[in-house]
Amino acid sequence: MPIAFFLQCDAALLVLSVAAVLLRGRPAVAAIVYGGSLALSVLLLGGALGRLIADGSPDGVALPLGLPWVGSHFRLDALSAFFLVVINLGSASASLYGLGHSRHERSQPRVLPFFPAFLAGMNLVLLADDAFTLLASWEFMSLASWALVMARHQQADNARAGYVYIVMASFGTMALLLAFALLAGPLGAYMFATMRESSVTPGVAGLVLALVLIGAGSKAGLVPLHVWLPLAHPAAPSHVSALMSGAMTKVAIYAFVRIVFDLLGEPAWWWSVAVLTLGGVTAVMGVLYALMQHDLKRLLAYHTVENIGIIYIGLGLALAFRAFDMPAAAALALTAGLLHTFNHSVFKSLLFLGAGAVLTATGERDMEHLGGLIHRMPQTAFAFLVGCVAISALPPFNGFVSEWLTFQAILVSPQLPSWGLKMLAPAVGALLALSAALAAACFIKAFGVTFLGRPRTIAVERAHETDRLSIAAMFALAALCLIAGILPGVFIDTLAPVVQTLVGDRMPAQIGIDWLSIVPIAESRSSYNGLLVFLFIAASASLAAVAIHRLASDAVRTAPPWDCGFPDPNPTTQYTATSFAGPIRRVYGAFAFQARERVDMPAPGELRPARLTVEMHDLVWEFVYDPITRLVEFLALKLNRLQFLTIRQYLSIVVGALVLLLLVLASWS
Amino acid sequence: MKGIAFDLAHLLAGALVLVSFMLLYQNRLYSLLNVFALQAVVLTLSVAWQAYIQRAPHLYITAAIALAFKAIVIPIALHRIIARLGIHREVENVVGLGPTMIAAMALVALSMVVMLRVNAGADPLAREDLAFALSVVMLGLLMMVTRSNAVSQVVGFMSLENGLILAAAGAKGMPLVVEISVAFSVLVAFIVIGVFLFRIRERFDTVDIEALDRFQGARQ
Amino acid sequence: MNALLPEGTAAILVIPAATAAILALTPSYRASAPLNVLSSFLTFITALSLFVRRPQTGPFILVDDLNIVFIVLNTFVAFTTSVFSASYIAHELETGRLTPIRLRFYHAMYQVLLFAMNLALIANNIGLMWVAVEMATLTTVLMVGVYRTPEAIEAAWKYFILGSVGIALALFGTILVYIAARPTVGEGLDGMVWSVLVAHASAFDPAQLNLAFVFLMLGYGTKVGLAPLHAWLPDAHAEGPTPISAVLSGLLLNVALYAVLRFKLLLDANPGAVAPGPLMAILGLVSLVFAAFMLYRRRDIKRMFAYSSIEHMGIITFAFGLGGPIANFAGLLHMIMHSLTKSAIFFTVGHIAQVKGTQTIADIRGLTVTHPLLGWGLVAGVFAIAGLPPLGIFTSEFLVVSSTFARSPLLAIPLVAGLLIAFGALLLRLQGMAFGEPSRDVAPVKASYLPIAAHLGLVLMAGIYLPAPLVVWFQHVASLLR
Amino acid sequence: MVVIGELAVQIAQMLVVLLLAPLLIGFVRKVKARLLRRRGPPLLQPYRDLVRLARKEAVIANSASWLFRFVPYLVFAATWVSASLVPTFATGLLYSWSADLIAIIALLGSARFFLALAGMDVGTSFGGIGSSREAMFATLAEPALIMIVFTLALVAGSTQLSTIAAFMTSPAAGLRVSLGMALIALVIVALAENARIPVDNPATHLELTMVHEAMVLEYSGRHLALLELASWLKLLLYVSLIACLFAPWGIAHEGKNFGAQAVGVLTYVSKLAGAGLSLALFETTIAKMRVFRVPEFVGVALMLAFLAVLLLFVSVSL
Repeated sequence: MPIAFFLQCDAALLVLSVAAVLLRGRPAVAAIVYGGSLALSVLLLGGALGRLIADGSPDGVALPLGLPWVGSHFRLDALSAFFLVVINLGSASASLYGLGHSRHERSQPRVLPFFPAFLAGMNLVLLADDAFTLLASWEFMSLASWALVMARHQQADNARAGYVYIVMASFGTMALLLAFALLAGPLGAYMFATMRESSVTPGVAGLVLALVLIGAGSKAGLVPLHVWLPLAHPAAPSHVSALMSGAMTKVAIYAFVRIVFDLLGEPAWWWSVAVLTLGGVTAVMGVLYALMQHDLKRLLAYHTVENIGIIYIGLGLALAFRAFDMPAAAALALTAGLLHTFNHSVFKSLLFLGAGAVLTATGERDMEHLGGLIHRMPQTAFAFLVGCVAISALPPFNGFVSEWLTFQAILVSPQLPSWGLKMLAPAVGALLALSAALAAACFIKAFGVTFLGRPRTIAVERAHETDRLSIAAMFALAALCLIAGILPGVFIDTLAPVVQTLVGDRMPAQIGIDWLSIVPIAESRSSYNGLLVFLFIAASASLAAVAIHRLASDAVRTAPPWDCGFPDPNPTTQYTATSFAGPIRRVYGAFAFQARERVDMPAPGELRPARLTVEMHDLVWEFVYDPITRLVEFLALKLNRLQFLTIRQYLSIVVGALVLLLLVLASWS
Repeated sequence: MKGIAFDLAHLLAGALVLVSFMLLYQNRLYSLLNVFALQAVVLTLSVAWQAYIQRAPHLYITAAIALAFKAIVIPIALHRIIARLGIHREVENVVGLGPTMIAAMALVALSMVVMLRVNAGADPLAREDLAFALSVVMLGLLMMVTRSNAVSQVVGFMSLENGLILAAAGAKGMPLVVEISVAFSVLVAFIVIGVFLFRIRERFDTVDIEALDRFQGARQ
Repeated sequence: MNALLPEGTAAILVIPAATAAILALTPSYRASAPLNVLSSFLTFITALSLFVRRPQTGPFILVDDLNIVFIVLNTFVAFTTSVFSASYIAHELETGRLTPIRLRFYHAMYQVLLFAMNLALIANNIGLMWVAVEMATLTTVLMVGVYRTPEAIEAAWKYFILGSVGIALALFGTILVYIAARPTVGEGLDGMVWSVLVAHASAFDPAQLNLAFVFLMLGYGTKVGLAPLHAWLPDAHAEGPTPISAVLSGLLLNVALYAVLRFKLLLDANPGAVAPGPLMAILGLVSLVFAAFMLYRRRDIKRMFAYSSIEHMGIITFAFGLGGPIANFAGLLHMIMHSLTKSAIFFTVGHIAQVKGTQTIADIRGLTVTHPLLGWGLVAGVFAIAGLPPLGIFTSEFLVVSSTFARSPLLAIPLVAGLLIAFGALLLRLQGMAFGEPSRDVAPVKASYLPIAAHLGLVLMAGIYLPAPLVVWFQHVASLLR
Repeated sequence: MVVIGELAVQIAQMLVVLLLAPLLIGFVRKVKARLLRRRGPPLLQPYRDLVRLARKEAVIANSASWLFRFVPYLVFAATWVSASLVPTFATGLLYSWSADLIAIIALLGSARFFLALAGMDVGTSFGGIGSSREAMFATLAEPALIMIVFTLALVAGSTQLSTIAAFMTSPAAGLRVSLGMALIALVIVALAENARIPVDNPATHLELTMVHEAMVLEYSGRHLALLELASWLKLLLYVSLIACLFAPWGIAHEGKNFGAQAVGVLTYVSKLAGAGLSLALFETTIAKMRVFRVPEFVGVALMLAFLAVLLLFVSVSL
């Protein structure tokens, strides 16, 4: 597929959003918009896949748009193709879900126009080949998603979320702009092609890296720039949340990879230190935040932060290996990072769609009001369960594969000559393992409290299974989770051209290996075969089942729960999300959130109830953002006095300025 | 002829600066107006002298305007305004007299320094003239800033303008001086009318004291 | 006559002047509004004709690549504003805020203002330019005070006093320029003809030029609204009728800036003189940062956008002060985009204030719910002014910021900080006004969406696609500006 | 022919672990009873329990979902597969490459994941207690395990169990501080993971202290049987893991003749006996901890394992 095809698809998406405005109020508009976006995303997905597999040489096109004397350049290479696949997979499933969802919610005047625009924006970022085009589409993407976040603007929280989001977004854009300014130089060579040729001094390169970490990191949700993410992602309609978490954060990853691996030239070793540290901290902090949530969608949003951290760990390792010229290892690490990018977009979209189904069915996002949904919405529950297992990095699903690869990459790190990295890599590995374990705990909580147990509110008892199309979208993603988990070799080989272009080497071809197992470095060193593990488990489980049902009894009797002899019919006696996370809060919360528990135990004979209060602090807000806002407010207040001076005072300012300038002039030369 | 021409022009310009100092020194409104009228007369003389030595008849017009307008019409108008609006008669300084004088000295010194940096290539007459003109301008500004009384601020503005006219007249063969002086007289007239119309009793700052109190709050 | 007033330019001066006279005599205000629109339109057309038939340079009139941009922009915005003003004024009459007699005065003054601004733009004679600017000041003072409310009168008064002092300083600067020029150019008219001056500028006495520029910068800078000389601007915008706010922000500030640019060129031509760039850059940055902070505590919607004008004039002045092909190009583009956007915003705001019966931001809520067109118009306008793509200002800010950071990173820090702070303030207020639970309306209004649409459409187009000839033109002008 | 042989070994392995697991638990119980001067149940009691449980009808709480009935088979299968991938009496298992040590840990992780879900399925407070505490312990135990794997992998240059075992028997292994720490960490983790004293008491149903038992509280009949067997398999797995990693002596290597295999089996059984004995001794001499002391206990393991990794870079083999 030539690049023109992709651009035409994006143009069609923009047309679609205009049409959504013109046709507003018509009953059919939702179907048109979502159907159109579905078709276009599928087309884009197919085209990108074709490019990725056929490994066509990159081709570009320049349109006389944007910056006059530069024009706006577009280019499609393996990297863009891969990320196009990721994005459009997400958008296709989101559109499908939206198509189904529009039956529940007919008129979405504040969603429909911006949905295709958002898709177009993301696609354009991936195709852009000069700084201006990239930043313009980047900011356009942010704007469209902001509008979607503000779709339910009547709730004050959403408005606040939207505000924080757009301010952080423009902050990030500004950082990226500065980074590009450094790369382009004073003559304004904004084209990526020229940036690739030109080289910058190490100091400048370091500055660029820092700026890119801020710019792309604020969009991706690196701690401490993540604060907008858990506010904004849940505020949007669920399929948009899926897109924002599943796709938009990946666009940010793309920007990072494009600039740091492609444009910036040879890395210095300490870059990887920065990236690895940020990644590790982000992974653990993200999942710890998530554990403290009982809003389902916010929990998922915080898990996005965690997974972004994991991805950055992979990228950081790749940088380290590249800095010391170990292309094979770099290829392994980069493959791990990119594969996790793909995996995360799949299962995070799935999870958000599931949460959306729950939200539509019950009108509840708060897990404390849910429970027992597995009986009311079995299919959603099943799909969501698959997502939970996958994101918890458990075999035989896809999440495990990418984390396993990351571990393998870490196990190569002792060959690095730098002692700092020798020590840092295992530490980061520990953080990665910790975050994986915590994620498992968190999703036991998420699934257990939401879908298992007994219903906690009437709303849940009235809930019913969501529509077919949404189910279809979820199951497609769930199937993908399993396939990517048991046939990872295929995906690794698909990634080969991308990795090849970026670090100059690729992982050994996996398809040829017998039994379709994956071998990152050498057979004797490590190997994993998801397919076989899956078959083994299936086989032995069914074997056990058959054996027992045949040889022993298969009689079943249902009865009230035993519960140590004191069953309590009241559903509020179940473990809640908060109580489930209690022990973990006691272990980790003390240092992560300065969590303090206060037990107020009345004296014997007193009638008031005992009370346990927990207070937690979001340190990032308190130590980074509050001071900044306070400073701005303070200065604004102080300067505001200048609004109330009398004319005479204003005149004296003018005279003062005049005298000052005259003095300067008098003391000149 | 050259010598006397130069000296007389110099003398008149210097006199203008002196009168500006006198203006700053006044603390009675009526006397302030009288002094201002005096300054206008001096200005008229110096412009007329310039017209004579530059052989530039149109400058006589400017001189005439200055005389008629600034030395006669405006002071009378202001007298009436003071009487009509019952503005109390003494000028209250924001800054004490002493500091004002010191500031005035400093400003004059500054304008001298600035002007003398101008290389001597420029013809000395213009140069000296300009130095005095700048001083007058600065003193006028100083007056507007240090006096918190509408009329005295108007006077300050007008003496500033006197400085400008002086400079314009001193600039040999400068075109459009008449037009400019006319335009300026219009400006001044506007201000005076404004003072009268809007009943600006005390200060430029407000049209009406109560009004000011009322929307300090809304003024955000 | 011909040497004095070449034919092409005669029209753009004569039409407004004549119309002003007619309007002053027309008693019926029904006729006057359309007449106002008509003559503004004709002026715009004649201004366009300057592209094809460029009059030769005379002692008083100069039309070159630089000021054609200004003239065309000026007349165009004046035209669209007159269209907006028609519908705006009609509503003001219904509500009785304006009486027919004042309206007569208003329309006449509108044309006089147009005349004065055009004159200032095409004047080749710096004295003439000064007279024109002074005239424009006086007219706008009268128009700001047209409502006769205490607030309006006080605002007008403030504007008047500060403006007069600024004008006076500018005049002193002008005289100084003449004196500096006299030894080389000789006495008489030539000593004030800009084209002659710039030709000989290299031979002038640098010290006098420096001194002159100080006065001119402060004098005309007051009119540009640069901090700390800005004090008149917010109140004048807030209290006057909204069309005038639009004209002030969209045009008058540009005219003053144009004057500053002319003298900047004069100094640039002289090797001995201090480079005017740094002074402009510093004043620009100060205005930008200061205005950004001032945006936060505004309660009056028009005053807020007035401060945003200060901010953007700061950016433009900074860009021109920075100099160089990219920055100058960005400055020009930014100036045009700002004029179009800000006037469009004021059009929207004018109608919003009429609908809600207040200018207090806190009382304006949920516009996108009750008035989709006005609400989303405001959103689009603020996005444009905040420099978000795909709207034009993004392009110029992209160029300014990137070239600044690449050339002198330290200057970029306050620049970026100011931009972000202003962005935060604008979006904060915007969200409050455009979204949330709507507040009640007081009066229905027959808004004229055409000017808004036209301006924002142009801004959008500029953000996506700039026609090649225009770009070449701008690059040429940018090279003129050093 | 070779493949047949390896296949035979693999199948033998799977059966061996399946058969020996109850025996090990029976042995531990017996020894503990003896140490307490009781006669204790017969050695084969666990087999009888299994059969009896399997014969009973399963009673399922009426608020339970399909997951509740599905979990026991899954848990059992996962545990069994992972147990059968750990070399017991012979390395070079046919399918050992299908999952390395990390994958085995992850498999156990999935088993735990589903067991915890099952604990929450019925919607009783006790199930919740068990699941949340199990999850909390796991968050410390799993990183510790991964760190142990790092230590071994960095020493042996592989995460493949057979390779590591082979390396450990070779003289290159030597005696290292890191390995010692890793061993201690692994033992602690094993105690925690298998719900042994001092972390949990398999023999009690005292509500406030139980963890593992709380999760399976609602289970009965064949489901309970499977879960019990799974937990016994897990114990065996850990024992054989420790054995093949830190005491790989006598283990039969690839392509060895039948004799070697026989020796391997014998040594393996004796290792099991030793492990059971020491476990029993340990459990009788120590008291159970309060629940919130456990994190500190397991945290020690994590710390040790991490130190072990770092020390690898500074310490040379003695």
